[in-house]
Amino acid sequence: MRLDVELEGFSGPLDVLCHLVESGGISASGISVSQLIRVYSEFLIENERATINEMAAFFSLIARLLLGKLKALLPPSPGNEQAEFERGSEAELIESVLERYRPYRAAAAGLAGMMQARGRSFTRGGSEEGPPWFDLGDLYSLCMVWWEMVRRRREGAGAAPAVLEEEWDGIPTVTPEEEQVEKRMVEIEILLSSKGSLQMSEVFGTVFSRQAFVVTFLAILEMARLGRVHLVQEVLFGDVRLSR
Amino acid sequence: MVTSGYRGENPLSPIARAVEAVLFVAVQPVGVKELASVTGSTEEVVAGALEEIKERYRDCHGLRLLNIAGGWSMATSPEQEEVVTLFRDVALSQRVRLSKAALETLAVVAYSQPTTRSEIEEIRGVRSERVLDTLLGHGLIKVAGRRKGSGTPLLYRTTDSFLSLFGLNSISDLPTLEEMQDILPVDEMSDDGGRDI
Amino acid sequence: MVTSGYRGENPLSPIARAVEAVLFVAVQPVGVKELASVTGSTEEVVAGALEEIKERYRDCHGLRLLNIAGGWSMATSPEQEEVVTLFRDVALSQRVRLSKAALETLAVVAYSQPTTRSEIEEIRGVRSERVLDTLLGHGLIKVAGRRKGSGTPLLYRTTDSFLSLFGLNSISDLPTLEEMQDILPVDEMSDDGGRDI
Repeated sequence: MRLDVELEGFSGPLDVLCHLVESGGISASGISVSQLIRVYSEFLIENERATINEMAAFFSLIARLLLGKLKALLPPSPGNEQAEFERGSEAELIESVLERYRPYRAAAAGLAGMMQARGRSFTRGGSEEGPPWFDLGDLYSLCMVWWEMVRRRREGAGAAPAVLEEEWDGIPTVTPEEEQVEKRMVEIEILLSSKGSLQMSEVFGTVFSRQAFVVTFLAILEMARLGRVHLVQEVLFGDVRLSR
Repeated sequence: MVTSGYRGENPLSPIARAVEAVLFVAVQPVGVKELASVTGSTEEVVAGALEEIKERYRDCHGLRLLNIAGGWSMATSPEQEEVVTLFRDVALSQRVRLSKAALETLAVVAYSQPTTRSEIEEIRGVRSERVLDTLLGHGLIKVAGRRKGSGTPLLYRTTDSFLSLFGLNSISDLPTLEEMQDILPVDEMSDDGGRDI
Repeated sequence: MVTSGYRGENPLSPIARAVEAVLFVAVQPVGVKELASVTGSTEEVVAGALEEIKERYRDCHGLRLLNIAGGWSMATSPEQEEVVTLFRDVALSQRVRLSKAALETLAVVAYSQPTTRSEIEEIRGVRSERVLDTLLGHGLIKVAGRRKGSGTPLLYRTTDSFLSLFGLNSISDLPTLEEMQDILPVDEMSDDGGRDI
């Protein structure tokens, strides 16, 4: 197996945060959330490559930091194990999160270097291409294989899997699924390139869950923002046409 | 053209030649113990033979001996990267890309193993479900039981494939987190990756 | 010109080293023409390099260069036959590694035993005759009678060595769907392997 490292973009909101601090946008000590949001907005304007997922992850992180701070300000409720965010300034909070994260960020970079160095030597054994080999004795691989097959079969049989309502548990769970919006954008692009133009109702015609609906909607908005699609509503309250 | 001297090369020792042949046919790294049992000699003798091959390859050949994932593997020398990549068989071989997020997650697992998803997410500040799925799918990490206590979350560990991919013999060979701080950040590394670790 | 002693070995010429690296990774014999084009040199130079490698291997190594099927191949030397055969036998018996297909089939047998070949094939969607043979050969599954009724097909079950390999006390200890929930891919994992994470 040969793997390449994808070095573009950011690995997550904390990576962005480190980048902002390092590029001098923010001083490492005394960061406030409002200052962070201002600098991040400026950064977004300059850096058009930032994806909607990155932005969502960033704001979700900020929201979680604030939530932690709020909880710390309130008297501790019995059974609340949120002792992690102790009373302290925003700056200390952000700094402690960054401090914990930084070594791993550097380690990831180090690993990339090691992988590249290792990737320069090739071993044999490439005679059999394709299927990965499993060491026997890995119980969880075996089980995953089985349940994957069960799931595939259930889907293949047409029985729609039960849609689970997402648990609403404060802010932490609302982080968007990584990639979903981008995946949907690609799908819409493909539809568009095959058909030329589309009606909004066609795009939503195949969407059944609330989550998929939101994702599709976000995808269309994001494509519009990037100028990859034009939205025209020809008749008041009529359908919206998507074209390039 | 080459006149004198050519015939005068020192042959590898008989044990080194046997070890070489075994490593050539092996698909995965082979441990010293196994090499000793197969060649009918002691682990010390095998260790000496490996050293002999290693030096000879380094000095004279387009090959290398690598000490990875608890064993020894024959591989092409890094200097031959270009020509080997050009060669179709290798160019055709499977290539998967690891994102920065995947590397970061791998770093957390590698340094804090065994670790749980929530610990990883705590450090990375972002949901890591999918990245973990992909790493599991590529066999770079594995589930290694559950943590006792509330929720009994799954524990993750790195695998031997992880070691092979990064050219490590064991997890203890990983540079410490402190040492990693001194390694260049990814963005500053050029594409030719002209660095050896 | 050539000083004697260990450090004085003559390195192979740069072209020979490149040819060596290519032949090492090649799965089939490689022709002189292709070697020339990959190394960016002429066929004459490559022929010289091959001669160089051939002599060196014959004099010093546990390897050989073979001229077969119109091309060149690296192989182990005939003197190493015994050790290589021994290694292959040992490696095959000790290190059972399963392909994805074998693992899938094993999973079906484990979870739905006793089961028949046609049931397995129905779940997997592909023919599974050979894979079943492999698993039987490794002693991971066994034939446990025949199903009554039409055709009386063979029934398969996992063996005790399956249990001990996976560290299970009994088949009822296999993780249930609920227990596996948190590591199963959340959403549809797209099946293209070559994607970014």
